[in-house]
Amino acid sequence: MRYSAFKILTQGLTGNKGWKPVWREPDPKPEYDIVIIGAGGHGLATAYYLAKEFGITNVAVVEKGWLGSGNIGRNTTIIRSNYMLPGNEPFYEFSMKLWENLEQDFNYNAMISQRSILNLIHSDAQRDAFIRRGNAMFLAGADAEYASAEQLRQELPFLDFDNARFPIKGGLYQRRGGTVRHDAVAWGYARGADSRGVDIIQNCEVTGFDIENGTCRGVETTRGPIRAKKVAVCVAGSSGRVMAKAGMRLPIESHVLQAFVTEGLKPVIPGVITFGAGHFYVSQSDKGGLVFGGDIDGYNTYAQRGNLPVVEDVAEGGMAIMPIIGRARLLRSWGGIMDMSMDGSPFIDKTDIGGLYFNGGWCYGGFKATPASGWCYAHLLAKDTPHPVATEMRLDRFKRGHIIDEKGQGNQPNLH
Amino acid sequence: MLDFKLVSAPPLAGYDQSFEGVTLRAPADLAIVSLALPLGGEAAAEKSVKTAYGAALPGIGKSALSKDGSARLVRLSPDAAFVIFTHATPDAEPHVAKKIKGAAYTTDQTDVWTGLEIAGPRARTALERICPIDLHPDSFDVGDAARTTMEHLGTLIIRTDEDTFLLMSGSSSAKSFLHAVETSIQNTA
Amino acid sequence: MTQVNRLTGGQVDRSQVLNFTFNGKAMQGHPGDTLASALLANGQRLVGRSFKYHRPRGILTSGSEEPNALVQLRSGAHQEPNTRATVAELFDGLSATSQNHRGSLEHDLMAVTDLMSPFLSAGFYYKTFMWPKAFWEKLYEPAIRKSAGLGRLSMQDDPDSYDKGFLHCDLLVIGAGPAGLSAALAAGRSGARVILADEDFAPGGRLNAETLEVDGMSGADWAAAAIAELNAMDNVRLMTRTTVYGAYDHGIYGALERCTDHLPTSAGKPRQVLWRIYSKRAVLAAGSTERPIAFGNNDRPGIMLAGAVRTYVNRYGVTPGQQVAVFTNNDDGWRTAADLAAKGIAVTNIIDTRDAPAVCEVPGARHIRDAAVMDTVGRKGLKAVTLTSGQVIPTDCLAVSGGWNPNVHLTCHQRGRPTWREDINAFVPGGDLPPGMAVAGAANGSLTLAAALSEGRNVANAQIKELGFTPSRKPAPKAEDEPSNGMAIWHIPESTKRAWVDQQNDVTVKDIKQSYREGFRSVEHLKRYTTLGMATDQGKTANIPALAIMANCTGKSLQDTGTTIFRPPYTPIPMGALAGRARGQDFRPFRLTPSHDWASKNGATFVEVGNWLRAQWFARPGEQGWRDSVDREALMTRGSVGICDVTTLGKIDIQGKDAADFLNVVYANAFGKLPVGKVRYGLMLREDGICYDDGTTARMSENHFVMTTTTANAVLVFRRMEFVRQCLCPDMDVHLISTTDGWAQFAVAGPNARNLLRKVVDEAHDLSNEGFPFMACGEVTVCGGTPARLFRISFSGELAYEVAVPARYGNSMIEALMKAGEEYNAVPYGTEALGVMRIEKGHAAGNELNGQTTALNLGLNGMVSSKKDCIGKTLAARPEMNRDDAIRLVGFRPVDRSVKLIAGSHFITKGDDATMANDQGWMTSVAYSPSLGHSIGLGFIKRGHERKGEIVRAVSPIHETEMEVEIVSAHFIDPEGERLRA
Amino acid sequence: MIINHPLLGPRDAAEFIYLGDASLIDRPDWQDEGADEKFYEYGYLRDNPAGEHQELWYHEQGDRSWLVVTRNTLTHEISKVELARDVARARGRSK
Repeated sequence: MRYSAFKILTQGLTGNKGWKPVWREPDPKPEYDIVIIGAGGHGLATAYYLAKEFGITNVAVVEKGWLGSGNIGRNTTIIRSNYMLPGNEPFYEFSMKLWENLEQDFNYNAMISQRSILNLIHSDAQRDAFIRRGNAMFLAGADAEYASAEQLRQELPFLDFDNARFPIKGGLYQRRGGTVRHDAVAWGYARGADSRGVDIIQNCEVTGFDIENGTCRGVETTRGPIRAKKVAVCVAGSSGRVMAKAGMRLPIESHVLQAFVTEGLKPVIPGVITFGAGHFYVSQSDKGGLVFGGDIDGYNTYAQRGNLPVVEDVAEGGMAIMPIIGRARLLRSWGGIMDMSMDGSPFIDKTDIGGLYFNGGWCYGGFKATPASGWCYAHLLAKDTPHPVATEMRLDRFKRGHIIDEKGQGNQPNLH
Repeated sequence: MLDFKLVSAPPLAGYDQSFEGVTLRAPADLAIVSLALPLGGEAAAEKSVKTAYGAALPGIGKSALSKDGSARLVRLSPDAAFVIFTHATPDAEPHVAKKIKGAAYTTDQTDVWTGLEIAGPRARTALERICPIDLHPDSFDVGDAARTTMEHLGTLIIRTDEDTFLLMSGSSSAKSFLHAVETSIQNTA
Repeated sequence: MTQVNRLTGGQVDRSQVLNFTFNGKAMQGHPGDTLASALLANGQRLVGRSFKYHRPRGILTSGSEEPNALVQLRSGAHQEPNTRATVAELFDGLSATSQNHRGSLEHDLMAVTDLMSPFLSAGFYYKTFMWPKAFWEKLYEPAIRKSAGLGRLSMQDDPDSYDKGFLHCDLLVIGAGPAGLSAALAAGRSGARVILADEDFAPGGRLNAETLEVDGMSGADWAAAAIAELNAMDNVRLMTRTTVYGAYDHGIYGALERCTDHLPTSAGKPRQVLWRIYSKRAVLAAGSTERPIAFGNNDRPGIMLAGAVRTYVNRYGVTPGQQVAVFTNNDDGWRTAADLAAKGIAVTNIIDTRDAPAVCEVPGARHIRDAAVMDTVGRKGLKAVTLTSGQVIPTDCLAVSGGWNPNVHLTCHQRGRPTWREDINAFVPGGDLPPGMAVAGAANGSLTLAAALSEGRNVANAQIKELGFTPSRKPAPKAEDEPSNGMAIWHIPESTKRAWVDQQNDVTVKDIKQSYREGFRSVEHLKRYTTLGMATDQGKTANIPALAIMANCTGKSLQDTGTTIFRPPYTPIPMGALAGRARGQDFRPFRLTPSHDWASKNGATFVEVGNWLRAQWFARPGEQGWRDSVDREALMTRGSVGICDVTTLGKIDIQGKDAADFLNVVYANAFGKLPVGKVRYGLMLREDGICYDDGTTARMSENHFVMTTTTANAVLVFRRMEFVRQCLCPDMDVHLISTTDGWAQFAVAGPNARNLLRKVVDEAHDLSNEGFPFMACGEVTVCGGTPARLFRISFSGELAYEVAVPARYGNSMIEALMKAGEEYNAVPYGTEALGVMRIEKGHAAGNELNGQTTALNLGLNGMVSSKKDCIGKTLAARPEMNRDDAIRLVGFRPVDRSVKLIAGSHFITKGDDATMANDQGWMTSVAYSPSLGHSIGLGFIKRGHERKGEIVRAVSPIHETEMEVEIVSAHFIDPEGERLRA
Repeated sequence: MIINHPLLGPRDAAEFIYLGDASLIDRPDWQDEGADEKFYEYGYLRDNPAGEHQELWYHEQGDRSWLVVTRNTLTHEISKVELARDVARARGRSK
């Protein structure tokens, strides 16, 4: 069913009774060309692009819970391509361009809103680093803009310019950055993949891999074994758990990132703003809630919940840059599990086990990567060569000494 | 040669304020010397300390007064302790090193710290606002000591009497520390 | 007399009148009122507008679960959006306004959306607004954003202050209703340290709202007696107006105490205190929440929960209506009828869905059994209800009871899942409670008063017994078990009109059914697709009925349908409270250097360096801008002598027999053979082979070293060294202690540095080049006997020393140095001139040691000793970190010397396009060199060491500019280092 | 969270800094055969278990001791807290 304003009109006049299920609820077939593990954003995008761009539709996406229950369902909805390093920036800019055409591509309004992202600058050294970054973005074909403190005072007068402990000395804008209605991305991809014949199988947990002589032949699931020519793991947040079933150790730790939303408010802030001298970033949803977050809790965990010190640290960051929000109330907090990698950058790669592919290590930046991750993973699965913008996202890069460390924090995942 | 005597000016020197139910002051000439017990030489060091001060090094998280009451020994960890005493001149470290006959590694910590003594029946109520340590006498008795963090500042707290606490925090952030403690007193008044 | 609905009785103080306004209209109430009770007393039924359809709304509940009666409280900077009138205490002068309408509350222009509702069903926005593409951001979205949201922030800084605190207890009792009071009494009597917290300003919970008796007294009187007993116990802390909002790991609970919200002003005191409560055990006695029944147009002002109606009558002495009808599926609804009738309020009809006899006698009321309400009339205030039979009943207040939901929220904050109990048609706490927590009373599904009282006592006793306390033998208070039977009925299927489930977010039964039809069937899909339960009330009254309706569609049981995850906070918490004092200048502490006061008096401009404030430059009269000052400071230092406070560098005292071996592990270069009295530059790597920190370490005696670290890494280096000491080399005799704050340290640099110091350092100490050569160190005395440390080290490249005195002498020391330097025109210099001089010398600093660069990149690979292991050695040897085309640190100068270089520009080989593939490196640091008279830079460029003399492009597209630069040695000044050895 | 320090008793985890898997104690010898591979695994690969995890915490705002905490990554339950120095010695580390 193609969605349109006309459709809404005709349905509205007939009691909205003709809407059809957005996806089927198929039983698993005994065998597929490709089984994707994980019906999160990346897994669904992979299935969508496999079908649409590479013509491979004999695909199942198996999901232990409900589709979209991964980090696509619990992030802070930000899209941006303001990376710096050659291993990253072209990939994220590719992702941004896919975002810009996504809604028309999959006929679903994911409310992609390029309202801008602003990184505040609080010191000269930070300015130097952001100028380096902004210029790298230009070299990769992205957009960036340096804003002086005076310009920001005009544009965002509610920020604390006069009494801040760490004064605002400028900012780096990416005007094309912004937010997307995160759940809708999962639904749009699911609908697009499903309509092209992909089986999305919810409540189907993978319990093991069928590996013979170093080659993966399929998966064991709670709904029976499924054979596959290729198995594509795409379970960021649970990568350690799932890959352990294949006997693999990863350069990844699992950490919790908390996110927060306030009660609905009339418009307060225009785009995404990040604090450069503390842990706080914020945007405002179309419903009016201030959606914000900060740093990860910092300890290994698979529990999707965090603790108070980080909650308070994030609120402190918020009050530090915008004391106008003191009387806005925090409505809800939640936690998502992040694949924190050893250099802060992800992996889209084959593994040493034949037929077994891995996509993960997205740290807290997986949402914005969703379209490119899906496309590049589909490319790798279809052609067995990495997509040109994802050539560095390899599992063996640490052994080779090719580190993609945007923040310069080294092999300690909780610092990225 | 320049004819110029250096003047000692610790950050909170002379601070002494009374609030309702609580007093706050910066003790004058608070000298602090750290002791590090050599690996393998712990027993010898402890013995030497006992001889020098007439009191045994207390257990971790405890403090003890020297026999003459002039110095407080605070055990911070298995191999580290502080000697806290009143001493005006900048030779606290050699003074202690000599006293214990070099049986432990000593480092002058006097100027690393700033001290504030908070006393009075409302002291605990005020500290509730910044101190994560349980100060109920059942769990933090007279003589007990703990390092923790208060308003983003590392702090050593010692209960020196029923209603008296010695707080020590970094000297470079002394003003912020004083502000934190004063605010707690005012907010609970 | 404005209070047309005020009754006698209740717990309000009629001796005092409180004046307040709603939408500017003057009204009156009494102490003990909430804004909601006072509004009802004044006959104000219409209070707000709903989120999506702008439906007129009134007051549904009497507690924190309220979805409808949200107001903007107070005005100006104190304006507080989305405040529930049902929990806002009335104070004299209170002003409240309704929110989310265009035009007046009565005539909201946005109400047109209600007429368009067929086209605005669940998820409609995902299916449209996509064409033309640009219109989403330019037209649709701005319009949606403008109409979305509820209340408005003042957009002014929050004028109130907030505080935080820490509390410890054996037993935390959450909720001071019958179960909580009974629990606290039991635990308190045993001597345990107890904290009893309740969100209400009057403890007692539903005892204040009911006419039930306890121990032969009225419930409210018994509660008052219990509170008096608890207040008399030293070991019990009773906290009212305190919401325990979250259950965190290991018995830590978050709580918000509202200290001044019930007062006209905060009067300088914190408005709220955010407590972190450390409990050994907890009893959750959070009670239960009544749920509505969904029927056509069930959202009209005047339709209320039956328990709330009873609360207004019994506790506040206010009647919500003059002609009340009750609609119930359970016995509890009958209590409302009975209580109202007893107060002389006309209860005309009791409509019970059950085909069962009357639960009790209600004078004047007609009992309609096996019946249901299916529609209502009265857009801005209820006028009548229509039953499924077609019968129309005129009424101005419909009291609805759909049964009670235990408040299980906190039991689920650690991913616990509630269990469905068929006998009471409700979810109760599951078996997976947060460790240390037990549940008592209605929160546990024990919905009668007698059960709550005895369970509170028993659960508390069991909890404290585990802690070693002996429970008191005193029995639980006595009460009757009131009737509490009910039937499961969630919505009235005969209703053809929209029936609201989530009133605030305007989610109706139809939306849930559509969600089912479109495949959004899991509870999480339902929530996300329809926005059910995502409003400010978090679906406290809406979620369970909605799940039940979905379960009806899918045919699954409620247990299998499950709930969405309950997340903290229980009720919303102001951001200001979560931040506490940490805002504005108090966001983080200040660290001040020992010469801060002197610097302030001598023209310094300060800059934040981490938490430190450092002098950035010292302006002199007549200077036109910072560059003038910085140029002068650098030139005069190089020309004669300058003084800089370098106290902020980390200082670590290292002692022990194995100290030298220890340094060999943490530093890349060797320290074993460093002679006593000498300093060595040291480079530290991370284990992954990247450069971490650099500094100098001085050997003061055989077993005593003094290390300096960079300002930024002082704490991190100390931590890492403790890791090496304790975890990697546990048997080394080495001890670390920070002395950063203990020493005031000054760099004295320039050709006259020795001459100056000669006047300060006591004569007994030899300062000659032979007696105290480059890289010497030692203990000295200054100014006639003050102990000091002297290091002959140089960051500026000049003849230079660093002299350290105990910090208390620091402010005095800089005066001494300046006085001694008068004859040499000594200048103080700040971090800017420091930076200029280090760039002139090609020293790496934070911009180069940025965590991404290796010793090879920095040209320091010769420092990594081949003879010993060190942290980072092996991984630094990985092939791709040692490629021939690796970036190298070199100097740059503009081909056109008048051009200013730009830090962060990227290098492109001449003739190549400026693309990422052609990126050769970047400019890390730039400065104007007053000595050379032009801009200079440091930067990393591929094969830089082999490319000296090459001209490359330095592009900065963000500035829309580029320039040609020449690759040169990073040592712009005195490349042979003759000056510093002079 | 609360870490029950073996010497100081229960302390808020906010006083501590987290490092990671306690296998970081087992630093390879640089002169071992295959030291490159061993350091790669030491530096980069983690078990990252969903369940019991031995991990290093540093009592920065306390006594500066490194601890090995055994904690369940699914429930956060802490079952054991040891001084890292003792653990290191037990695992054969010395100087």
